[in-house]
Parts: sequence; C-alpha cells; structure tokens
Amino acid sequence: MELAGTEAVFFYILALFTLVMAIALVTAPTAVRGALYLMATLIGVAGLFLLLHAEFVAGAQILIYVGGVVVLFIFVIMLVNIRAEINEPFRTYTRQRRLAAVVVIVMVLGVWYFGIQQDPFHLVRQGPVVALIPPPGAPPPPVEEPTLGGRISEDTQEVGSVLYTKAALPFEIASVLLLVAIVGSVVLARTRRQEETFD
Amino acid sequence: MVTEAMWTVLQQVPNQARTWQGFIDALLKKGINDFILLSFLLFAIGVAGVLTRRNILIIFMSIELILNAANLNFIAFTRYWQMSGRLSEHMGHVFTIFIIVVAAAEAVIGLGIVIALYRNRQTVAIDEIDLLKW
Amino acid sequence: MELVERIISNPVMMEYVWKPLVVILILLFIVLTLVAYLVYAERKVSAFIQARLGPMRVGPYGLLQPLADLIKLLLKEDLIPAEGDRAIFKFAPIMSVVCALVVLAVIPFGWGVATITDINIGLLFILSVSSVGILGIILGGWASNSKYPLLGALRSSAQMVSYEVAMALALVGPLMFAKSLSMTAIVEAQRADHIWYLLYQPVAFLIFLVAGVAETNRTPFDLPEAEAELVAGFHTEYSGFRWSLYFLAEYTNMLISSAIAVTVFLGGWSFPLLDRLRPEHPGLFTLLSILVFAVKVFVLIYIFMWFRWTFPRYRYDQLMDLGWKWMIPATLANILITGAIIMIGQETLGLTKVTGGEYGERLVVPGLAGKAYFIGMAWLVLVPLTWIILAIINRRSYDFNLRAQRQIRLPERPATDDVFGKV
Amino acid sequence: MFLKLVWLIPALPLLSAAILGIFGRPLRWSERTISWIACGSVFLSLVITAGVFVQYRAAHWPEPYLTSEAGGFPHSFVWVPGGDAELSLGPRAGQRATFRAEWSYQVDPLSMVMMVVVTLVGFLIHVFAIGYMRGDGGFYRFFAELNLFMFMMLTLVMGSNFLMLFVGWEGVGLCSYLLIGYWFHRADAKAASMKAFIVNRIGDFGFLLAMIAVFSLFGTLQFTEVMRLAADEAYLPTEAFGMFGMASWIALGLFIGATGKSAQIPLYVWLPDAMAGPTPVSALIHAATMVTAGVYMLTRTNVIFMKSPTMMFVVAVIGAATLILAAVIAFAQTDIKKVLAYSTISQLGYMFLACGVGAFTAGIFHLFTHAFFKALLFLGAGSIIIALHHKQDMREMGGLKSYMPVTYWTFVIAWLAICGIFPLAGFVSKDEILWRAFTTEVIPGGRWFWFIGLVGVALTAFYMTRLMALTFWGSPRFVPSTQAHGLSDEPAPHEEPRESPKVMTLPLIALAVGTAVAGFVGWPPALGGSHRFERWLNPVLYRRATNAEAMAHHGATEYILMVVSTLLAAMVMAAAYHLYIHRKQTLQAIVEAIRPLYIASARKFWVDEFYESVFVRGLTLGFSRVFWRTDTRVVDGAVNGSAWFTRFSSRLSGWSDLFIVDMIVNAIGFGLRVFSVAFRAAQTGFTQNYALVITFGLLIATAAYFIWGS
Repeated sequence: MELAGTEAVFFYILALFTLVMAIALVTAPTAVRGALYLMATLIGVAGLFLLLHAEFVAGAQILIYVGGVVVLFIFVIMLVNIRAEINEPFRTYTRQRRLAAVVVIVMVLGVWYFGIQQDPFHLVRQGPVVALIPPPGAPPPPVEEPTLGGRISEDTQEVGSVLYTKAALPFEIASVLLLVAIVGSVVLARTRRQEETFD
Repeated sequence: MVTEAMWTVLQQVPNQARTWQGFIDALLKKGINDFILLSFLLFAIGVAGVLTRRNILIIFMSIELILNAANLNFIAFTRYWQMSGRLSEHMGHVFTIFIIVVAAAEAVIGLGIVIALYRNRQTVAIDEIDLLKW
Repeated sequence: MELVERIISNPVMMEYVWKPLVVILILLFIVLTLVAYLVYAERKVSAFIQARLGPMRVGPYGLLQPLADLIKLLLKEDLIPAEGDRAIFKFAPIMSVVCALVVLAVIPFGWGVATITDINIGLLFILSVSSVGILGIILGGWASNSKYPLLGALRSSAQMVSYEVAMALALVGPLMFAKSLSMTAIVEAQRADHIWYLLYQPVAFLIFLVAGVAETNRTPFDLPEAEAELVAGFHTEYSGFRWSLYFLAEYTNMLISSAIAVTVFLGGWSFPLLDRLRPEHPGLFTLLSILVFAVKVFVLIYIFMWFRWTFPRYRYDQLMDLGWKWMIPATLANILITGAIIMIGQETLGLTKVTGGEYGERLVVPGLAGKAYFIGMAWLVLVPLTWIILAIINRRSYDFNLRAQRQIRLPERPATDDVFGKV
Repeated sequence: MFLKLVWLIPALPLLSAAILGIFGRPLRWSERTISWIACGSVFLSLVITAGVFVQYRAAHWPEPYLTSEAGGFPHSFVWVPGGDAELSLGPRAGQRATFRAEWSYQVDPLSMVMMVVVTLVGFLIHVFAIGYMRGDGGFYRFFAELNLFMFMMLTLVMGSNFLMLFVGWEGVGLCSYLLIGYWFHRADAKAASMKAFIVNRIGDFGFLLAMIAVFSLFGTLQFTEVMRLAADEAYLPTEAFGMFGMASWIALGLFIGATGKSAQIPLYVWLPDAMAGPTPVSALIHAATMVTAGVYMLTRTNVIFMKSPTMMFVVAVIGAATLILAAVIAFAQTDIKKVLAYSTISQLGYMFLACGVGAFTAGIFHLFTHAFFKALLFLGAGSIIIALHHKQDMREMGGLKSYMPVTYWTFVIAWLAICGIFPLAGFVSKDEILWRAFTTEVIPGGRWFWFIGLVGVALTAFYMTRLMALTFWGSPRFVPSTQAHGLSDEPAPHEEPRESPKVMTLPLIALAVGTAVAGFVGWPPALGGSHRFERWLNPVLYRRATNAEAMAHHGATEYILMVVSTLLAAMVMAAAYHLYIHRKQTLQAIVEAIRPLYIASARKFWVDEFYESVFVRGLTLGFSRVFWRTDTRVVDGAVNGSAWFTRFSSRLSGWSDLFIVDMIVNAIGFGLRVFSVAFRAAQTGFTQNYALVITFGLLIATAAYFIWGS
C-alpha cells in the first residue's frame, strides 16, 4: 500500500488537479493557455512524485520541465505565432477528431476492463491504514515526527549513487544526446541570413 | 474520477462493512492500481491531444503529457518495490530522470523544427503541412 | 458537529494545518513589511550615494513612506490593455509573487522554530520554484500586447535562463562539502566544522553573487527594464497593485538570493562562539541566530544596492558573453577542481572523513590541518587555475575590452536586421 | 617512502605532456620554459626511480611489489570493472570469471631494469633534444609527445597486467606514429609514420589474440596470477619439441606482437623508414626503449614460452635470421641513420636469439647495454647531422674527427662497444648470449645458433667500422655550407662543421660513461664477476638458475669462445679499416666481384618492394586490374552488344509499340486509376492520420495480448 490516510486525500486533490489541467491543455484555445495548463499539469505530477517519496525527481521535474521546457515553449510560441490563433479564425481540432475520440474512448474502456477490472498483474491492496478521521473511542493515531531536526529522507543520495554507478553508461549517453540536441537546435533554428554570414 | 475511484474501492473491498466509516477507510487506501489508472488516464488524454489538435505546439505539449504518464508509472512502481521490501530500489527514479532529459532534448529539437517550419510555411497548423503527400 | 470538531482538533490537523498556517502568516507579515522597507532602504541608499536625502516627508526620516506608497498603489487604477489576454495579464504577476513567496518556506531563518520547514531537497526546491517565477515575467510581457513589454520579457527570460545555469552550478561546489541539499544540513555542516564555505569556495561565491544580481534583474544586469531602450521592460503596461506585485517579487527574490548565499556560503544563522549558549539558553540562542542571519542577509542586500548605484549597465552581448563564456565555464572548472581537491584531501592526504550525523552523511574536515589545506587550495590553487582556464577559453574574445572592440571591423550588415531574424 | 611514490614515475611525464600540450601553444612559452618542464618531469621520474630501486632492493627483492598493496586512489584503482565472462580453455573451461583490470603498477626485478633504462636514457635524450630541436616551430609539441611517450613506455613496463601492457604497447605505437610524422609536411615522414602504424597493427592483432587466449585460459590478466597459474601443469602442460599445443599458440600470438613492435622478420620493414623522424626520437624510441618492448614482453611471459620448445626454436630462428639479414643490409646503406637502424634490428635479433635459447636474462642484459651504446650512436649521429646542416648521407661526410672531437671520442666508445671489444658493455652482453646459445639445453642446435651469432659479430664489426671510416676518418667530402641554421641568436653562418653545444655533448659523455661501465653490472664469473644481473633477474624466470649453478665455472670452453669472438671482431675491424682507408681499389674490386649481392643489400633485398607488390599492389592493385579488365572486356562488350541488340529490337518494338503496347499501357493505366482510389485515400500526407493508425494498431495489439496472450 503506497498511500494511506492523509496522503490519500492529497492524492485525490492532486490527481483531480492533474487530470483537469491535462484536459484543459488538450482543449486549450490558444497555445499560450496550453503552455500554462501544461505547467499546471507538470506541477501536479511533481506533487504526485512527492507523495511517492521521490523528492529529487519532483524537484528535477519542476526545474527542468517547468523552468526549462515550458519557458522554451512560450518562447517559441512568441516567436512563431504572436496572436495568430486569436486574431484569425483558427480551427482548434483536425478533421479526424471524431474518429480519434472513438479510438481513445475504446482504449480507455479496454484498459479499464482488462487492466483494472480483471487485475492481470495481481496488484492486491494490503497494509495498514491510518485514517484521517479516527473513529470515536479509537486511540489517537501516532503523529509522525515533525521534520524539523529529525532524520531526513535520503532519497537524493540514493538516486545520486544509483545514477553514477549502475546507470553510469546511460548517463553518458544522455550527455551525448544533450550535446546532439544542442547542435541540432542551433543548426535548425538559425536563419538563412545567419547561415550566409557565418559560412 | 472520484466516483470511479469510489466505485473501484467498493468493488474490491467487498468484505468491508459498507458503512460510512468503512467507506471512508476504504477510500483512504491508495495503491499502485490507482496510480496506474491515473497515469493511464493522463496517457489517454495526451493521446487524444496528439490525435485531435491542429496546433503543432499543443501536440508537443500533449507528447509531454504522455511522457509524464510514463514517469508517473515508473515512480509508482519504484515506490511499490520499495514498499515490498526493496528499500534501496531507485532505478525508476533514474529512468524518470533520463526521460526528463530526453523530453528536454526532444522539446528543443522539436521546437527548432517548428521555428524552421514556420519560417518556411508561415503556419503552425499540422494539417497544412502535408508535403509528404506529393 | 462532532465530526467537524474531530476534523478540526485532531493532532494531524494541528501538526500539518493549523500550526503551519500560523507560522506562514507571521512569516508573510514580517517578510512583506521587510520588503516594503527594502524599497525604502534602496531609496535611502541611492540618495546617500548621490549625496541627497531621499524620502523625508512621511514620518520621521520618511520612515512611513512605504505605508504611503502602499496606499497610493492600492488606490491606483488597474489598467488592462485592450487587445491583451486579460486572464493571463491578471494571472502573471500573481504567479511571479507566489513563486517568490513559496521559496521562503524552506529558508532557515534561524535555529529551532525559526526554521519553518526543512526538506531534503531544499536547495533544489528553491532553484526549481524560482525558475517557475520566470514564467510570470514572460507571460506578463506577452499578455500586455505591446512591443516593449514583449521585448523586455524575452530579454528577461533569456537572461534568467542563462544565469540560472551558472547559479545552480555554482552551488554544486559547496554541496560537495555539505553532501546534502537540505538547507539546515548545510548550515549544520558549516557550524559543526566551524567554517564558512566562502573560505573553501571563493569562486562559487562570487559567481553566485553575480548570478543572483542577474537573476533579480538588477543593475548592472537590468536589461529587461532598461529605461532608455524599453521604457520599463516587461511591466510597462502594468499599473497599481499588479505592478507592485512584480516589485514585491523582485525584492523578495533579492532577499532570497541573499538568504541562499548566506546559508550556503556564510554559515547561515551560525556564528563563532555563539554555540555555547545553545544548551542553557535555547530561546536566547534562537533569537540571536535569527539576528545573526538577518545581519548577514542585510549586508549582502546592501552590497546588491551598492552595485545598483555604482555600476553602469552591460550591453546585451556582453551580458550573454559574461553568462555563457565566463561564468558557466568558471563554475564547471570550479566543480572539477574542487572535486580534485577533495579527492586528494580525502584519499591521499586523509584529511577528511565522511560521517553520518544527525543530518545524514557529510564530509567532515577535522583539525586545523584539513581546514588549512582546503582554504589554501581554494585561494592559492582554485582561484588562479580558474582564472587561467577562463583566460585560455576567452583569449580571442574582447567582451569587456572596449578599446579592442573598437579595432574590430564587423562585416557590413543590412540595416533592417531585427532581433529575431526573419519572423 | 619512495615506494609510495611509484605512481608518480609515469604520472609526472604525463602531467608535463598535458601541460605542454594544452598550454604550450596558447601561452606561447619560450623554449627554455618548455625544456625545463619536460626535462624536469623526466628528471624527477629518474630520481624517484633511483629511490624506488634502492628501497625495493633493500626491502622487497625478490618478491614483486604491487602498488595496489599501498592502496588508495593514485596508487591503484579499478580501471575496467568489467563483468563475468565464461572461460573457454583449460581446466576451468565453462566456469565464470570476472573480467576486471586494475590500474596498478608492479615493481619487480624485470620492470625495475626497464624503468631504470627508460628514465635514465630517456632523460639524457630529452636533454639532448633541447639542443637538437632548437628553433623548431613545434618545440612544445615535440616535447609534449616525447613526454607522452615516456608515460606510455613506463606504463608498458610497469603495468601489473596484460591490459596495461597493451595500453602502453598501443600508446608507444601512437607516440611513435606521432613522432615519426613529427615533420608532417615532409612526404617521407608522413608515409613512414603510416607505415610504422600499420605494420605494428598486424603484430598487435597477434598480441590481442594471445591476450584473449590468456584470459580464456586463466581467467585473469594480472601478471603475478597468470605466471603462477601458467607454471601449473594442469593449466599449461609442458610440450615436447615439435609439438604445437596450447602454450605454443599463446606464445605464437605474443611472439607475433613482439615481432611487430621489435622489428623482427617479417615485420621489421617499418623501422628503417622510421628514421624520418627527428634523431632524438630515433635514439629514444627506435633504438633504446620502444623497440625493446618485444624482448621485455617475451621475458615477462617467459613461463609460457618455456613450456613450448617449438616456439622457442621459432623465436631463436627468427632472431638469428633477422640478425644476419639486417646486418647484411646495413653493409650497403649510405644514410647514416639507416645503417644504425639496421644495426638496431640486428641487435634486436641478438636479443631474440637469446630469448629463443632460453637465456632471457642475457637478452635483457643485452637490451640494457644496447640501450646505452645505441642511444649514444644515434645521438652522435644527431650531433653530426646538426653540424652538417641536416645532411645524412655518409658519402658527403668523412674526416669529421678533427672538427668534432667530443662527438668522435664518444662515438669511438660506442663503436668499440657494439663490436664487442673487451671490456666494454657490448662485449659482456654479447658473449653472454653466445655462450648461452652454445650451451643451451632448451632447444636443439645450440651450436649452430652460436655460429650464426659469431657470423653476426663479424658482420657487425665490419659495417660499424665502415660507418666510422666514412664519417670520421679519411678526407672530408662534405660541401661547405653557408646556409644558416635559421636560429635568431646565431652569430654568423659557419662554413665548417663544428662541435655541438654543451647541452648536446654532455648527454653524449654521460652515455659514453654508461657504455663503458654498464657491462660490469653483469660481469660473468668466468672473468671473476658474479653474474649480479642474472641473479637480480632470477626471480622472474620460470626455470631459475640456482646460485651455485649461476656461479659455476664453465671451464676452458668459455674462455675459448670469448677469445674467438673478440679476435674475430678485432680482425674484421682491422680489415675493414684497412679496406676503407688505405685500399679503396681492393674494396672496389671486391664490390665489383660481389656486385649482385651488393645491390641486393643496398636495395634491402627488395623486401619493401616485395611487400609492396604482394600485399599492397598484389592484393589491391591486382584486384583492381582484374576488375578493370572485366569492365572493359565483359561489361563493355555486353553493353556494346546490347546496344546493337537494342537498335535492332527498337525497330521491332517501335512497330509493336504502336499497336500492342500502347493498348496494354492504356489498359493498365485505366486499371491503376480504378484501383488506386483506396490507396490514395490512405496516403493523406496528414501526420495525425498516421498517428491515429499507429494508436489503433497499438490498441489491437494490446487487446490481442490480453485476450490471447496470457
């Protein structure tokens, strides 16, 4: 059992927030709004990571995704269509939206049936429950140690050591990938005039 | 979503007394299944966005949604392993970090392509870019 | 009714909802007042630097000036451009200020209760949340539907993204000593070793300071709001209270930058010889630690203001060159050389040991020899070596050599060159 | 204390190489700065080596000292963590072993000798190079590469496992390539560097195979482990003469590697060409250190070789053949450095001969002495070359004796040493080899090998005396040059050759002293010595000589052999002197009489041409010629024939086109138009359509998995 009691409440809040924002993203009228909703979705997912005790990944998610990728998105939106979607009539959806909707709904229902109802992975629920609201007469639930001054989760250290030992080769490959991405984006994004000047 | 979750809980905890208290207790237990469901819904929303939107930028954002759904799964399963006794299990986190890295690289390249495309075709609508057809 | 009472008064709610709420309210009150007085302080400092008196009218020595400003701002009309995106225009400053204020949660203002919360990714949290703050600025500039704000926003986001890299990388050096991202653990590490990491990491401190100035868009890096070119940058179209939110965010960011610098490099709330008070007078110690922290932060803030009123503004290309060609290589070199120094100190000379203490594993430097080694290496090896590396990397560039720049002849370019190429 | 610093010995030259390579050009350091850094680092290495020698001898001998025992990062670290691999040979076949290589250094008697040679000779040559390379544009590059070579060579000799040996092996190959091609604007240097590199790769292939076999057999690459296990009969059974088993195969691979690096038949062809590099490089890499790596490796793996008498015989035969062939070629060379190069090959043949007859210590001893006198010869040649403004042709020298006294006298010492004149270093080591060949019990035919060695002595004496006669004696034949060296601080262009500056002559003198005294390290008991060198090296050998055996008096035979070889050398030297100085007509007549042989020798027995025609031209050019013929005859014929056929048939088809084909085409077109409607609809050019299809396919696949898969 991953979450119980107080944490489950947060799970509901975050899950709802994430899903609503994701739906808002795919139905957003303009790309800037879309980027904002994407940001909200990513922050919601980061919150879920926190619930799952993945603090470092949550931090990295916000730092890289929200602070980097979304900013980049907005940057590009500003470069390519400043208000094209607002000032001119711009169809939001493509011609195949109905067909696509059917496919997605079939997918959801299929997974709902096969993956959740029939429980093929036998992921049973177990473990103790700490209720948010204790039943009358029950002993008060053990209050967790306040974080101040206590031992801190060593998630970051663990992730670091795994990243630099077991996953050292993928790490190197990722660095090469980033280098390739840098070079590729520079080559892709330069204007013809820049090409002429520097060639 | 909430009603679905409630329904799931009620289905899977039949022996729990269906009182108000039992219902709340059951509702407050969240396991791997819920995360898989959530991540799958996120994935489905992302797929829907990729399939239906006209704006390339929004399509990119939907792809980010799909990647995030995968991330969520990785983290949830890592936690599942940790709860199952493998306390030092952190490989899912590492995978997630790599996915984030790849997503960043993908966004950079993709947006570079969008800029180049816009420069040449003056549009960001995907169904107006159909050079492959000819 | 009973249910409601149970919800409100149960210990979990007490621990996680009510107590934090009180702390947050107190903190916000203090910080917001402080920020208001920072504006006052800035005006006073500028006045003294320019041999003026500054605000003198409202209250003694103009001490009530912030209050007057607040009333003025609240009463002003809230203008929204006609063709702008209204929702985003309204939302952007809120986002900026929220991101600035959220960060306050993890800053250790002092020992004990003065540390609101301590999470194990404290520093990462600060960096990531403040990186979200950029979005507020860029969206505000975009939503104004105006030329100057847009340009200002683009410049600002480019600048902040660039300098954020240097800022984050500069923090890696001290982290190698503290071995934790938790703010309290960093302070504790310095306190236990009786050292400030400034002494081990001079290069990182300098770079962090400069990047902090750039991150808060202050002179000499205030290109996003360069009055002469861009009117007021991204907030040209803002007025009244929304404008003041941006202002609040900027000053809070300055406070935060100083607080991080103090925590990571200047020993946070710890101070030599103060520790002896802790066992007997914990309350007094808490108060003194807050005071120490505040004094250190204000010294740095004064340095920030001093910068603003003494340095001229950089050109845009100089700004980018400084960020990418000087500061990022310097931080990378710093990481590498510091790693080597620690490696040699640890493996060869055996000057350090790694222990697991109250705040997790960290690098302990016991004894005078170890400290002398690290300080000596930092100032005698790291600084010159970094400088040599920078000199080699930039030996062909004339970024800051105006005399040499005048000798360069650029190829003739068409006059219609705009910032974004052919958009 | 010094043993803790072993890692610094290779690290210092590496550091210096890195500093010079990175900062040398951007910071525009002066030659003085560069020389101080380069030579200083090597000198420090030399000092540490000396300290290590003293300490090792006092505390650790005869056990090897491994730096991994000192522990800690700079001393040793896990370099290749590796994973599990299945062994495929020997008694442990099928079991798993961890492939794991440490970066740690091994100090044992053998590597100690090599370290001393490399650092001492290397330091002297570094100093010499300061003078030799003065004013060269790539001064910093030269010293960076030379220092890098020092690092690689020291890694080679100090590494504690095969993988480090291999890294050093490849590293010195790389440095050799860089330094041969140092004057990369010269076509011959470029070609020579590439030739050296490629020829060496052939040898490395054998070495690599042997290394793989070693791991597959023993499951480790650590020298100490491998040698301990190899001595075990269960792992590596001793073979009879004529058998070719496991030990022979491994030894064959190692030996192929050694022939490549140490320039033995058939892979010796690169070494003479390598003389295109600067002379200090020739002295350091292509005479004193790198080329002896093969001998070092043979000795290092002597356990494996001793188990295979067949391969020992092959080694001895190859060594003997190389010895004679190279010496004969050296007879007719006119380039002073080429003569020395062939002489090097010949001397390396001696070393291999020694290894082949089982006298590994004698081989290493000859390596040790040879390093001194051959380095001295090369540096002397370098001094002459500088004095004559980069003239290398001996026909334009002569009579230099009076112009360059220091160079001359040091050269004389080296000449006497290489000819084997009592009591210089060459005499001691060469006679050791001859005596051990004469008495060998490891392989049959020892006396024949002794005889070949004796012939080699005569040939060596002859061509070295010829070299002396053409360069130093006789009348001057050089053309006075008014051309300046191109140095800024040169007083005036001088017409006559003059003695080199001190920075070049001092290393010469030091090496001459070394040449004179190096022999006493291994003074044989027959002459009242105690075989100190052999006793020192004894611990690394498989078949160790007991003390009594080593000290045993060999009786009158040894004296007779010594006297025979010395007398022979002296006689040949006298005869050659006489021929070249006083009886030039007789010489001419002799050359005329054996003209075919002389030409063959001058043209190096056409080996280069043979390789060129067989391997380079035969395989590539020959094939291309075959293809060209095929092209012109078969393909062109077919094309022309088809052209005729086309013309003929086009008339036919022109007619049929009108009436048959057009109708069919129209029918097909019509049919395609009808059928393609469906495909056109599928090819929308609309990205999301494709994505939708992909999603749909994914859906079906997933559904299929859930329904039928599980």
